[in-house]
Amino acid sequence: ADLAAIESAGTVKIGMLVDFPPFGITDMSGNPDGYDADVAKALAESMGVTAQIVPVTGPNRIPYLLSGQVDVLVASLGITAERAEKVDFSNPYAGISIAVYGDSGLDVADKAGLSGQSISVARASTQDTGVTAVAPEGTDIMRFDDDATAVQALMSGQVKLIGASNVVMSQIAAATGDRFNKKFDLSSQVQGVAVAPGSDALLAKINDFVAEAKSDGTLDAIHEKWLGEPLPEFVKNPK
Amino acid sequence: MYNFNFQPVFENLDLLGYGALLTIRMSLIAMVLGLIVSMLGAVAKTSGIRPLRWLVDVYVEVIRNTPFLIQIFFIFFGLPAVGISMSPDTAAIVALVINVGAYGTEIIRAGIESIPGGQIEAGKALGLSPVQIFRYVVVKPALRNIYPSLTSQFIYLMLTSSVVSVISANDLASAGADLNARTFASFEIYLVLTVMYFLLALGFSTLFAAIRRNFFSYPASR
Amino acid sequence: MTEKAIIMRAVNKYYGAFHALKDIDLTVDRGERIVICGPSGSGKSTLIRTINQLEAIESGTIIVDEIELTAGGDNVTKVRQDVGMVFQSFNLFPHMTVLENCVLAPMKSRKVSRTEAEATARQYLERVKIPEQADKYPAQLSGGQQQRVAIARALCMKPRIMLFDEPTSALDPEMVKEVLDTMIDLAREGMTMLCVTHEMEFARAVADRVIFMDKGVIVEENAPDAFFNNPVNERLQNFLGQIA
Amino acid sequence: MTEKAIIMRAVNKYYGAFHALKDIDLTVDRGERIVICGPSGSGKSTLIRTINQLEAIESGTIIVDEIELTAGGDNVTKVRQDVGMVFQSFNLFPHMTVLENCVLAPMKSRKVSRTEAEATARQYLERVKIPEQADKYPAQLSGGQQQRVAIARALCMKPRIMLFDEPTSALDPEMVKEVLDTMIDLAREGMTMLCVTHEMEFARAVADRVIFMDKGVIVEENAPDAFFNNPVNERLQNFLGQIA
Amino acid sequence: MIREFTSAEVLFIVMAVRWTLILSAIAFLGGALGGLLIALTRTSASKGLRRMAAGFIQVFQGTPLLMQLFLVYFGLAVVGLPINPLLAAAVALTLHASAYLGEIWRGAIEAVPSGQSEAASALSLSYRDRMRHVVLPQALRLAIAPTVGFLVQLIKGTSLASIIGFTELTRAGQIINNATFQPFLVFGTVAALYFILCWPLSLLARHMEARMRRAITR
Ligand SMILES: Nc1ncnc2c1ncn2[C@@H]1O[C@H](COP(=O)(O)OP(=O)(O)OP(=O)(O)O)[C@@H](O)[C@H]1O
Ligand SMILES: Nc1ncnc2c1ncn2[C@@H]1O[C@H](COP(=O)(O)OP(=O)(O)OP(=O)(O)O)[C@@H](O)[C@H]1O
Ligand SMILES: [Mg+2]
Ligand SMILES: [Mg+2]
Repeated sequence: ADLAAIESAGTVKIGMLVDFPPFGITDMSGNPDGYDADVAKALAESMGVTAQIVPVTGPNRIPYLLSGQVDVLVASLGITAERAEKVDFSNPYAGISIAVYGDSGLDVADKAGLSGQSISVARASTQDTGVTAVAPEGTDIMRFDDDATAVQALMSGQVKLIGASNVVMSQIAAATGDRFNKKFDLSSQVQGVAVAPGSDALLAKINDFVAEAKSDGTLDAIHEKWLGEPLPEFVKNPK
Repeated sequence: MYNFNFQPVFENLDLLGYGALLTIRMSLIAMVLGLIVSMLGAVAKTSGIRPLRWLVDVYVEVIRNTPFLIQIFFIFFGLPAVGISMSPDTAAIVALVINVGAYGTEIIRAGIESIPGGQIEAGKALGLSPVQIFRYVVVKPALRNIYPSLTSQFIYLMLTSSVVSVISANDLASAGADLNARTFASFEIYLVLTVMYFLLALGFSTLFAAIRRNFFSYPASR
Repeated sequence: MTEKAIIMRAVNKYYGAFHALKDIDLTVDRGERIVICGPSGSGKSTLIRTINQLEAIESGTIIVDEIELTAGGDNVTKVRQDVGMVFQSFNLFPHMTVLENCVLAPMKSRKVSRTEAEATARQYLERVKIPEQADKYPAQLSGGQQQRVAIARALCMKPRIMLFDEPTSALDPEMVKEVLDTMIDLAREGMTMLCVTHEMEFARAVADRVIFMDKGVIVEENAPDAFFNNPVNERLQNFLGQIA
Repeated sequence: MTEKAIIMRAVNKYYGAFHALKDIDLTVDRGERIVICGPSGSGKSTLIRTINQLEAIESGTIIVDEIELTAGGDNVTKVRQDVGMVFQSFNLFPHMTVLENCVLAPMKSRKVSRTEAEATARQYLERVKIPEQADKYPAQLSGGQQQRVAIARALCMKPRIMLFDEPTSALDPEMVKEVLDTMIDLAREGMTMLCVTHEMEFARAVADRVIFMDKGVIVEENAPDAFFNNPVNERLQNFLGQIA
Repeated sequence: MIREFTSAEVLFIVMAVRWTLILSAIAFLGGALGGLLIALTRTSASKGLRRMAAGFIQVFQGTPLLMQLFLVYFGLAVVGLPINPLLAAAVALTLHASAYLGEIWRGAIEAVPSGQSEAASALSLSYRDRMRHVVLPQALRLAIAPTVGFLVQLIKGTSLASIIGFTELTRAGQIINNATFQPFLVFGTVAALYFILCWPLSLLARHMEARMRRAITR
């Protein structure tokens, strides 16, 4: 999208997930909220425009952006090589680490142990890519539309394993005690603000914002508010 | 302006083709089983046995007045809680059968009721038993009378089956979604998927027309 | 075996509160041909339909071929095998060929083999003069042909009594004759027949007795000559004036 | 104004490949009453339906009231205003009362005011002897009454020609007479009428000419006496033998 | 961050019914207009028009609503006609409903005995008057039960509008479920709400159908 056009319109359309707590949720009056929402608002403020937040869904995030229905995605979009072919990413503004979790009774120590198991992931998510990359022959990867459904498959016993983020798993642990534990790490994943290809001026502006928000503590504060700790090191200083 | 690039889609046509096969297989199985459920439901509804009729009524009303999406969630995520656990593909078929069975019950009941009383009386007057009358006099003309509604319900079922990817069952739509997850060529994929579903619908219509010609082709009364 | 094909005694039939048959007494001898007429709604159809229990009765006795119907149970099937019926609207099975229409009941109800049932069917189709139509579907036939198939279909069960409910009134005028001829043939061969019809020529030609019904009651019955020439009842006189 | 109400010349009509009317020539004088009969499927209905263009013709000329129909276009509307039609199955509009049935076309097609249309309608309902039924719905009337309403409805357009297609053959025998009486009245008043019917009494009573059709051809036409007493054509002789 | 499934969550879901109703209403009104047009075209005298209407029906009954929504919303934007979600949903649902209602109403129009239209023609009524005063009023009676029946299908169909960002009933359920992990309660609530919306309509449709059957057999 064109920076000048956004500035003259006075609003920036920002797509974010609303079903990905704690990054994207809706508050009780139905408005988008969460880590991404706070970042989005701060971004708009730094651009001197108002934010118009558009709820998007995991599988459709990129179509929203590419079709121009939104100008910017602050939608927990993990930075991956395949995605980078379609969209342009800013420097990381958030991150999660993803791992394989599963029934405490189940003995799976590494990727070889996945063979013969069913494992649920959210379709088109970073976990999906991560699990698919390491899974040996004979792994049954079951792809659901979002994290919650993947978690539901785990909780209902339809699968014994799940590829998920630390954030999601800490919530599950809060609800289920020690029924599930971590099996092995997959990767840590940084997330970037995404724009459509060719929006260089806009991207530069966003990168300025990210750098400033990291240094002045804005992102730390927001992270503290939603995830109970400051922005992790692997996001602050990505490799 | 967006650059259309169908390359990734055409490179993976085999994947989509396999997805289409899965959709065809799933739909066919669901249609056959659904037809059986519908027949049983319709017979139960037209029977004199009150509790049976009542039971079928509850089944039909609950299914017809809630979205399929919710139904499939219950079957896949809910039933394990009571010890019934199915693979996604089985759960999808079960959900489709239960769904189409409810609509089919109503359709076939209407078909049975469309048979003129004179036909049944003629059967009685010839000394046929109620079961024989149903089997030889009622079934075929009843199916013929409601054939268009029944087959469009079947095609609707095939189209509805595109949501089974929510429980990670494998079909055409989920093949498209997987491809989408790898290539992000969303519009191209959705466009091709839409065309493929349309072709499937045409294919099923052709099949149903052929069945009609072969099994229900007796001349209509004037 | 007695001489009586049908005995009805004090038969009453209600549709809800409506009293459709009022204390009907009627005895039909073996081989007797009876024509029933009367205004619309007088209960003619209801009367003959009680004979093969298409309508259940509320009180009274019906004995068909020595089988008492009011006793209920399995008798109904036996009586229906013995009593053929022809309807105003033919009621052929539209999804079966003429031949299939004719063999269905003998095979399923009388458990006759297909070969035998087909042989019988072809013989009766010959009798009603349409052997060449055996493989057509009802909708491909004219009304008169359909009605003759319906007669053949009933005959294939080898009934001892035939009931006709206005068999010609749904037909085009030209087709009435071919059906009446078939019925006259049947009458001449000694079949016991009860026939609701307004074809007075037919009544004159074959009936042993003509019965006039009105409002659920048998008002007058007599041999055809007396019936037509010296009607006693005033409503009958009226009626004959109208349909002539 | 000529004396000719209808002129048909070399009219041909096909249903797909089926040749339903073959080179029909027919001229009807003003005030003439014509009865058309013939076996089922011979083209009687088709013939009279071409006159008000319910069926389009493939070749030939039809001139109704000096308006040439084959020229197409707006003429159809004018001809239909001039030609009333009564169908076998009444075709009353079931969702309208008798009065509404009668005023619809005059108001919409002839642009007559409601008051005037209602006055005319009541007058014709009087003529067909059912003024008291004006506010009932068709389903509340007997068949004979319905057909008389249909006649009144057609008359309300003040047509100069009336077409009847078997107007009594869907009626119970007792109701035929009331409809025929209405038609006889109409004939006596000099209305030009074409009537497809098998009621030979009616033909004898009012027809100026009787026409016999077979297989899409007018086979014989004559004054009633000659027609019935000295039929020339063999098929007609046969036909008269059958329906008598 | 796991929340309890409390009355606040229930309220959130109930409030989402608003969108389900708005979308259904738009789809039904749009579909009624479009459907009437399609039905008349489909029964018109012109073969070309009839073909076109048949093609329209075939396309929109032959592809999943999900794909139609997606293509209208994202597809139009991609070819340079950005469209807001409400308009996109309105367009897609209207097209969808027009096809189905058009087919239902065509059936109803054709079920009016041809003698009715013939009698009207013989009385010199124009096509407009014939349709308006004779055929459509009778077709309406026949159509009303299946139309109400279709409305139920439409209400359920709006759940698919969630893919273009509407937080209607189903989507609200998913969102709450993602926060509470209580699928039984959440989807039970959602199912119950759909049932409350749809069941009275189903009953109404059945009631009208039965009444019509009685009227016909009378
Ligand atoms: N199933 C039914 N339910 C209620 N009333 C009925 C039923 N069948 C017949 N009737 C009524 O019983 C009376 C006698 O009917 P029935 O059919 O025996 O008359 P019908 O003499 O055969 O007349 P038609 O000449 O019209 O056939 C009529 O008034 C009719 O309305
Ligand atoms: N719409 C149609 N399409 C095809 N064939 C038709 C159509 N209408 C009539 N026919 C055929 O045209 C022939 C003449 O039909 P028409 O209705 O004029 O006969 P009819 O003399 O009026 O017979 P009936 O006494 O049975 O009314 C018949 O063979 C009929 O099958
Ligand atoms: Mg009767
Ligand atoms: Mg005719």
